Amino acid sequence: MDKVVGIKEAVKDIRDGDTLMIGGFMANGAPEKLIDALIEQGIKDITLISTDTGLVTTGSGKLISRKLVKKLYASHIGTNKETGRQMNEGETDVELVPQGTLAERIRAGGYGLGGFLTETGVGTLVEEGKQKITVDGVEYLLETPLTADYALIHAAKADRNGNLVYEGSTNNFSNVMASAAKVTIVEADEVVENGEINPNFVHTPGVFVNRVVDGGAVNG
Amino acid sequence: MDKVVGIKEAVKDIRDGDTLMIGGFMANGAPEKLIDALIEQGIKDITLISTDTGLVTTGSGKLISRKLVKKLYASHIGTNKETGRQMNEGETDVELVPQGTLAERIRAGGYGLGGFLTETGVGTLVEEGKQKITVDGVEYLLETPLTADYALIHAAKADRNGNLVYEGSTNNFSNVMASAAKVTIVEADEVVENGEINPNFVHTPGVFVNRVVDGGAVNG
Amino acid sequence: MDKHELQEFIAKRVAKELEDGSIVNLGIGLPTKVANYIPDDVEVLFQSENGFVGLGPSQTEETYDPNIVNAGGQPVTIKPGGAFFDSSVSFGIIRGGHVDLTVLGALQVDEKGNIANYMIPGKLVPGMGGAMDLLNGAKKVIVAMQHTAKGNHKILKECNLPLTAQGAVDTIITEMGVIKVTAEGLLLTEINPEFTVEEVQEATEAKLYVDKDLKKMKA
Amino acid sequence: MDKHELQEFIAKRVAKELEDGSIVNLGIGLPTKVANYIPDDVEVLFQSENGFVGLGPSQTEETYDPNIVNAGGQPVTIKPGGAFFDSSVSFGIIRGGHVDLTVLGALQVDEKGNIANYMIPGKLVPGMGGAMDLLNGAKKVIVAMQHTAKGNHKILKECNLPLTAQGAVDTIITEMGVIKVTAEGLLLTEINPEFTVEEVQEATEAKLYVDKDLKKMKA
Repeated sequence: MDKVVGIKEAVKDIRDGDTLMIGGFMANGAPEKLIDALIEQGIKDITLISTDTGLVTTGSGKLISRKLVKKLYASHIGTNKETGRQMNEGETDVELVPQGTLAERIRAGGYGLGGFLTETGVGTLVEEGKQKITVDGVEYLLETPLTADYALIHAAKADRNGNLVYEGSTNNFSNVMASAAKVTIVEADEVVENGEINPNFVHTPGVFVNRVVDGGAVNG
Repeated sequence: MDKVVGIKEAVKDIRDGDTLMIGGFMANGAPEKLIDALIEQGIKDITLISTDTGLVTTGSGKLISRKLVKKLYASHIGTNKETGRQMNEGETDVELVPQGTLAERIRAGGYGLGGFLTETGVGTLVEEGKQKITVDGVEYLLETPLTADYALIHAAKADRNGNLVYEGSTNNFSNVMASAAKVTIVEADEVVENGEINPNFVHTPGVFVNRVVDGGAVNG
Repeated sequence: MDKHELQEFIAKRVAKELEDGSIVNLGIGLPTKVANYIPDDVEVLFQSENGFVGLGPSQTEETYDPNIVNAGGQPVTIKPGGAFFDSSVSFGIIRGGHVDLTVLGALQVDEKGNIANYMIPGKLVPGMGGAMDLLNGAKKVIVAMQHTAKGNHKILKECNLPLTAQGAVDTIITEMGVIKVTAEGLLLTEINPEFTVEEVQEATEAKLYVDKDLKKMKA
Repeated sequence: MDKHELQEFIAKRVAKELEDGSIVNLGIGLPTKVANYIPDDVEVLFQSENGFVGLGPSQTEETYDPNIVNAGGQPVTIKPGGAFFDSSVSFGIIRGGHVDLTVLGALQVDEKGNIANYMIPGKLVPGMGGAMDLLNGAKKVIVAMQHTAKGNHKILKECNLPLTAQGAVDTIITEMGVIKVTAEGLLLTEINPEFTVEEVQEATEAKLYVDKDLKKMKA
């Protein structure tokens, strides 16, 4: 199962209006080349799920700056002023989700759970429209799963089966996002043969990955 | 923070009636030396959480064979005939939990969630006594967290901070159990200095671990 | 056919259901034998619910490793390109629909696709292990089993043992034939030429509909 | 004291709250400075919510690594004995009560321990990031901030900005003093000798109870 494809091929079936998850924390670990390829291809009215919107010129923020996002789920948008402007002027519909809840909602989507109970957000605006459930006298919010048409993530290394290894803090949301999309596309700094990654130290198993782009040798 | 202690010291405060999580899948990855130390110390009326009960003479099965378990949560008991006998004759209270639900309930306990929704078990005996919640027309069971006084697990390697590395399929329930106990005790085949485990390849962060026993040099 | 031949025959037929590039979980017992009959032109990745993908053959003296067992606790190997993970990830893969096919045995199956395979109250209570999650999570469920048990029906109008899952079974493969679970009921799509349709029906409590395009079952 | 000195003074006082062997998460801004003042005999592990434990000092030319940033996106290092993980694990650590102490800034805090620090509707909406999870999950919450904002009260009877969490704050540390949130209300336990109790009360909208054992605040 060789999942390695060219970068144009990797993103070519992404359509206007699709829901995308994009990895990276303030663009640390963001799939910059995949995002560029997507912008080059031309796409709009995206629903974006990304913990922050990077900076104006990095990470998923590049899609915001180009006004390609219709609806955004994020935990923090303070580092990209354009996101705040679009939100306040009603151009983009922004749902702020606590960071831990966001990670868990994505995991629930990928892991086949119907939702989970958390105390995070009780007594705040995050409650709005959500079911409250009391267990053993404690009140929780029922948070529901998030899924996407595509996940775009970055890894330090991938093998042909799509097993991934991350470096440092670049993993962040990538691992959970990989599980929660119909099609997960990885930009890997290095692509190696099956067997070259120690199976004990795979961060994201290839079962969650559909396409791998060799970011070190991007050619389209 | 040096968490390395002798094996007798590691288990000495475990008391009759405590709730224990014990790792291992059919004893693969079970903390055999910690279990032996516990038996030697003398303890009874345990509530045991363990995916199976090993074999009669291995893993958590050793506690069953000695009739030290009052209540058991497990997904599979077929490989230890004594467990089935105790269950059928009413000697031990056994709650059968689907394996994926068991892993997730333990993770929920360790990760501070109030519960989660799963379709697993709908329309079966597993439903009994559980709240059913419908989200978007799909009926789910609300499964609640499991926690323990102590988790006893095995790792291939540990550093002094308690960061753990597993080999092969021995991880199974150990990683989630580590997060869900008040005190997590690890039997490691090898203990190394902080810095000797690559921080990119830690399977269980030391924040979840309280005590480490050097299984390669057990001395009490 | 003796019991052994029978099981091999069923396993061979099940193996034809494996699609290239798919992720497959095989239950303990008969289903495990399916791995021996994968067609040469088909590449599948086997998932082992105790925590890895890329399950390989049993261990030999050269590949001895006490740290790797399958979901039956037997020493096995991992293939290049495989990956180990913990139980919560393993069942995330299963529950989340990332397993394309699971093959399991059963005590009983019924015409609604209900299945019972984890306990006989008061007698045998092995527990459900990962079966409930697999039945709910896998995209396709095949029950591979002998058609009857000591002359007793196993394919019923309605299961009377505690269910492992509701409406989860897609296909039943036995030594007598291949049966699909449909909204209308059980549809016999292939028949072992050693048996007549009447014989298969007699060995089945539930009513069998016969596919107008009924084929010969080949192992 | 100018703003810089003020912040260092507060950070120094907060640092005394760090217990040996504890896991600590420091928010962005003023709280980050606390790391510079850890007493020599205290060993703490810092958690960075973007995915690691064992946060070390900023990078130098020798330790340059573009793959490691802190929760503020700044290049940092990891100490020996640290560990990286994904966001779901990171917030499992936080939500599950495995962080002993978190230090955060605030726009407003009130006498019930409510805190608002993530948005000013229609104006500034940075978002809550990990703050809601930290406030709910950490065993102890310290708010470290300047006592007032441009002369306006920040310690109120009741927050009027959207809350980040209900009843989550344990202690408030400002340049004027140390205030504990108790069931009876806000208790001033330490005071900066540069101020009188009356001055502190005047700078605080909520009623302050004064500890009968009121101590001098030392940085």
